[in-house]
Amino acid sequence: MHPDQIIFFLCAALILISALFVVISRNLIHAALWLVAALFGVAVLFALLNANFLAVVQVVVYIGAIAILFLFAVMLTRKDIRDRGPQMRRSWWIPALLGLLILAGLVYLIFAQPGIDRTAAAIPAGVDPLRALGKALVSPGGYVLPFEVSSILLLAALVGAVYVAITKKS
Amino acid sequence: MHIPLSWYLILAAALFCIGLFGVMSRKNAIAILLGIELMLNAVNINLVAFWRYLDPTKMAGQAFAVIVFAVAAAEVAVGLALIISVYRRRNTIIADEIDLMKW
Amino acid sequence: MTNWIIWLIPLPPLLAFFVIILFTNKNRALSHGLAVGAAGLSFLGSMAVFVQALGIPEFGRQVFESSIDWLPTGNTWLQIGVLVDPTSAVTLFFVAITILMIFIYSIGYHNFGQPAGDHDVKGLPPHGASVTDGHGHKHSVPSIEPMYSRFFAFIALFAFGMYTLVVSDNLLTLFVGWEIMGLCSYLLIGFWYGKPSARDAAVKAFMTTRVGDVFMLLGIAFLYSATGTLSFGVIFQPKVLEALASTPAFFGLSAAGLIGLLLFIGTVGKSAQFPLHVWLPDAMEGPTPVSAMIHAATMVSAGVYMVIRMFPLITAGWSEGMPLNPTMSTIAFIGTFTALFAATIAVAQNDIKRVLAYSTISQLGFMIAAVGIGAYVAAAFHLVTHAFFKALLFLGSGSVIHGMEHGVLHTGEHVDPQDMFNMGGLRKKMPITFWTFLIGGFALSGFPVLTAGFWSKDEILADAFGNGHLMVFITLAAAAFLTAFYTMRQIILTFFGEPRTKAAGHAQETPLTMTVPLIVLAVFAVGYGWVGLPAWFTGGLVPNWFHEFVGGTLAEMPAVAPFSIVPILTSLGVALGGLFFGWLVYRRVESPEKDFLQIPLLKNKYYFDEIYDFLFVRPAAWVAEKFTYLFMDRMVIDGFLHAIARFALFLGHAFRDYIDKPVVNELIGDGTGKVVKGSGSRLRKIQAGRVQYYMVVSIAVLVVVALLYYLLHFLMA
Amino acid sequence: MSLQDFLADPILFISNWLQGLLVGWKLPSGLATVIVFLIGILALVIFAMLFDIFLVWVERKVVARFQDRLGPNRIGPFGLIQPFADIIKLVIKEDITPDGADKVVYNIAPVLAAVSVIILWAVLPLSSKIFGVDLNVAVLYLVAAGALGTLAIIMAGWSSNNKYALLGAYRMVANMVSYEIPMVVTLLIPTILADTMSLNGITQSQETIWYVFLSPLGMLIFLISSIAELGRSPFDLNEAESEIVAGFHIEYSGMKFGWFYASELLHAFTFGGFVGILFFGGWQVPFLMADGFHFGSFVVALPGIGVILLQAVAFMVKAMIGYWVIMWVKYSMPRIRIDQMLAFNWKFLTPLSLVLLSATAVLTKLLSGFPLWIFGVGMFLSNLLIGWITIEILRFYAHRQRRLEEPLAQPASVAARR
Repeated sequence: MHPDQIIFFLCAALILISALFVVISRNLIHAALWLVAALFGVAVLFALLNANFLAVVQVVVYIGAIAILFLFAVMLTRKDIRDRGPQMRRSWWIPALLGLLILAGLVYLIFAQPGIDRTAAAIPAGVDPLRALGKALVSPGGYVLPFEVSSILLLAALVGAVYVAITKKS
Repeated sequence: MHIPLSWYLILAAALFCIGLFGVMSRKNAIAILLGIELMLNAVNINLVAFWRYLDPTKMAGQAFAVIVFAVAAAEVAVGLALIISVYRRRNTIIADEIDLMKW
Repeated sequence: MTNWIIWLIPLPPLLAFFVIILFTNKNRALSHGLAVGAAGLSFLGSMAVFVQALGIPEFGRQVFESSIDWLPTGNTWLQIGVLVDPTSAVTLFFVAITILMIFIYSIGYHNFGQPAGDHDVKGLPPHGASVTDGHGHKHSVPSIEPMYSRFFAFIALFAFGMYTLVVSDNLLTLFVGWEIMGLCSYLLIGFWYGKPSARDAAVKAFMTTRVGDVFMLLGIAFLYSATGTLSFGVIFQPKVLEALASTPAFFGLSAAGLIGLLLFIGTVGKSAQFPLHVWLPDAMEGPTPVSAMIHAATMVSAGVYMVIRMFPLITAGWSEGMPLNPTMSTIAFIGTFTALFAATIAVAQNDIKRVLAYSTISQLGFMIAAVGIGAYVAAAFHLVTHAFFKALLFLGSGSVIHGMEHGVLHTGEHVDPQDMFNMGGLRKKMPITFWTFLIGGFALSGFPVLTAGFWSKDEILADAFGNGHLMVFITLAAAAFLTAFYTMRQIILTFFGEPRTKAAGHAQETPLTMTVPLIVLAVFAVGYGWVGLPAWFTGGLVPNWFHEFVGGTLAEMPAVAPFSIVPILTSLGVALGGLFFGWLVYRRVESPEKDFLQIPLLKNKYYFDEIYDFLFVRPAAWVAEKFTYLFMDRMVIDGFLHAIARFALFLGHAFRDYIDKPVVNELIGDGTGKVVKGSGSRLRKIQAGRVQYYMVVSIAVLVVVALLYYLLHFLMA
Repeated sequence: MSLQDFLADPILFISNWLQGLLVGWKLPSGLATVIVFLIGILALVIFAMLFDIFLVWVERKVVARFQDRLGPNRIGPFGLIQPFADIIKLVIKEDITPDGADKVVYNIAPVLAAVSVIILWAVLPLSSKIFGVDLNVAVLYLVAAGALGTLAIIMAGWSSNNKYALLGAYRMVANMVSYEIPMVVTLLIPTILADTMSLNGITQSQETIWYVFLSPLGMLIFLISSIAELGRSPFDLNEAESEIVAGFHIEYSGMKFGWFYASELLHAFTFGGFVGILFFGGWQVPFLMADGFHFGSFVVALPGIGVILLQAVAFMVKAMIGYWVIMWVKYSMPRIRIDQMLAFNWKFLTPLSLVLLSATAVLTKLLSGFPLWIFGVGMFLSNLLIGWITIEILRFYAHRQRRLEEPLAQPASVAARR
């Protein structure tokens, strides 16, 4: 049992359990906090995959921004903070069934692929993933266009969100 | 080095399905957004895992993960803004009660 | 350069017309500013051209003309252009001055600056407004014309027409201007369309002149078909004239003669000569400036101007000393007759403007007669002088009427402000008007030596005598005598004696805008005669400038009538005698009863209106009513139309009942609707409006499809 | 395995020794690595906590001096033992969990708060050899940790089920989220200059010149925004006693409150340290190379351990100075209104920092070829210029504001003052 594997299993457990609680917990605040936990686990996975940058960005963006946003939203849309009554729709079992089916199908497909059990080769010496990522994001040969487009998207979303959520005083 | 790719993929699939289940089964619109976040993260795990396992010198996986971050942030911002304004007008965020568009 | 100016002369009034009508309608000051400004521009242009013309020796040989292609007619072009030769130059001169004066005069005449009337309505003359002065006394003053701007727009358009007519170098554009003026006179006579009399007068004028115009158009058409051109320059070439004169036409007339006659009939209409004179007196219903401009100075002159223009055509194949050709004799006869005949009517009229109207007719008769006997220059000369003093007289009468209206408003007694028997003693009330009117009157009656009228009339008489047309000579002399007589009558009745009504007692001098034009015109009425002093008068020191100048127009310079003492004495005699006699008779005539000339025959203008009514109007009405309306329209045409309509109706019903209702509506229209509605009401259940519901459904479908796909996959492999 | 090695690099020596020891105990090497790491982490945390206790004493002394008091002086020399007394008090106090509080969240919050600070020490290079991990995204790591702090505070505020607490949490979050932006932007300035995000790398690249000379403006902005980030006066809206009794930790008592308190102090010190690292050359000591002092050609050789210790001391001193400045501001500034605070950030700090960042980036490219002194002078002048322009703009708006507020009676006097 290699420490990497230990860490992976811990993270996987954390992620899946938190995710489950995210979807089943009655209290939305708790759900949001569970989401934080799950995302943190994902961040650790990224670190495990030598994607330090993504790991940190995951924490910054998801926990620092999105989760906080969720908490705010939840608090803003509750007359009293606690939730009473079931949080599931009446026919919650249909989605559950569908989810299980899809999961089964995906697992089947995954194992249907050849060479799926490969393990990662070491990152070749002299390749700094961080620098490579930075160059790829801004080099014309790389992904500068999608990157800029997504930044535009962010800007638009910012403006749109402000406009939608603002209380218009006649 | 000692973790097969399939583990990541299965983890991602499971996470994805849980998120899907949440999206489809939760009443609360915010909870639906939470589910969507889970699904996006599943996708990200896949992207990064493939980047790492297939060819670490090609940054496509990470680049798209970054873009997914941006999209997720945008989606959450706008989505929550919408939810809040809906709440202001109709005083509810139960997705099923927001059905003005029905026959 | 000059040609350009000539092209531009008519434009400013046209622009003014459109601008006023379209934009500045609400703003009175701006409107009359525009109109007067436009008139001023044209005036300057005309003067420039005139002065240029003076500067050129032998101007008749080298005239200003330029032309452009206008209408393609088959393989040739119908050309339009401008032409200024001595005749049109002098015409331009007096036209410009009178038009400008009259424009200015109109400002005052329509009470600019006065308050709006209490109960004035568009289409009626202003009734006056009541104002309270500083002491709180209420009294009524003249009120401003309700359709002020419109008036200036119309007269501007009229000015355009006149200028076009004068400067045009061909019959077509001349005719265009001619008709524009016809339209304007119609509009302006009927300017106060609220008054039935004005309406009728307008229609009468329009119809009557139409008669003439139709013949004129015939003449033009004939000319065009005969020569293939309408431009004077070409027509008046000797060989063309030869050809025309030699081609025989109907009733033993040569083509030239016939054309001349037809065109002359146009003149008869326009210049109100004998058979078609009836419209002019009624035209006095219009505002006085209109009477002055249209019916004294310019439009009626246009008729004469046209005849003078056409002189070479009319006199084709005739030269000095030969017996007159049929056309000329006709013209001479009509002119002479009209001169006397109108004068006889004029002596019996009591309406100050009607007197002037008839005198205009008779004076025009003088000119026509002059043309008829070939006294080309004399006719032109009298045209010009007459334009000046007749405009002056009309404006003067307008001023008198205006003063009288003021009196009427002031005293509030209801008398006709145009009836001379309601006037009297205005000499003291309106001195400027009086003196200018006096000058005009003397000019009209040909007061010897001083006035322009004397010299022009004398020249006509001299020509008639010198060329041995005794009949014409005597008749015109008699007419001249009557002219002097009724002029004196008018002056006496209007200005001398004691005021016969309170209104006359309170008459008041008119504002500067009206008196200044009077003075200016008075100057010309006197002075213009001197440009035509016969050579013998100055002992040959000064040649007859006018004769030299205008005579140059013609191919060969017309000879000056040989000097003889008879015509001089005659004109002296008739003028002075007429004036004296008039004074003698009307010194102490106080009322119509005492006036021995109030005999019905004259008062009713020889019953011409009645005769025409009987001869033409009634039959026309009868035909219109019985034949055209009842038979043609109601029975033939309407019947046909009704038949068509019934058929169409039947067809429509058939379509509706057998195609539209069953097939289109039931089957296609409602059927489709029913199907769609039914399926919709069944299907709409699916649209729950719940996002997650949709998602569940779609995901389920996805899963099912995927399962099926892989099932098939297995079965295949 | 010799004294030389130890003297050369004690940390590496110790870790190697432990590793060997554990492997000697027949543990799999990977597990041994994990254990060694855990031990290292433990050591670091313990050191941090102890230092934190010392900070309590410092804080109390300093605030006493600012407020013209003596401060703790009874227990131990100069009251050095006082913090321990405080801790004991806190520990033995009754630990109340209010009714209706969300127990789990309520109890996790303070721990998370402390964690969010302590994990910062993982990337803190105490010296060229003493550091947890030389993370190549350390600069972002700071921000991530800050995010965790935010989370901790909102959790605390919400779970206390107390409106004051919630208000305080809201304020704190608004504060942190907004001031994160200028902070991140200014963090990028040293990144650009050093061409790396690893704090150790940044420190090393300041061997020639400290970045405070290249970007004084950036240093100021970073300092201000980190103060706001810390939620210290004048930005301590989260615990404005006069308005919302004690803010997000109103309901906390005993050691749970102690955690918040401790984490705040440690946070402050740590940020002092970051200011030192990013702009004042971290553990860099003038003329001190890896093998001793170099005064031109004259060299004073030192053993590795001496160098390391010197560097550690230098870092501590710089961090302390930074901490001192932060305290200085805290105890001499009044609290500002929330709207003022946000306006100051969004309308002033953020744009300014963005301008500064772009200017720095451009200049770095432009001047890259030139000798160092030109580079330095250029950067410095550009900073001065930007600062001057900013001040001019501010003055203009201030004048306009004053003109608007002037009564319209005496425009003449206004004109005169112009």
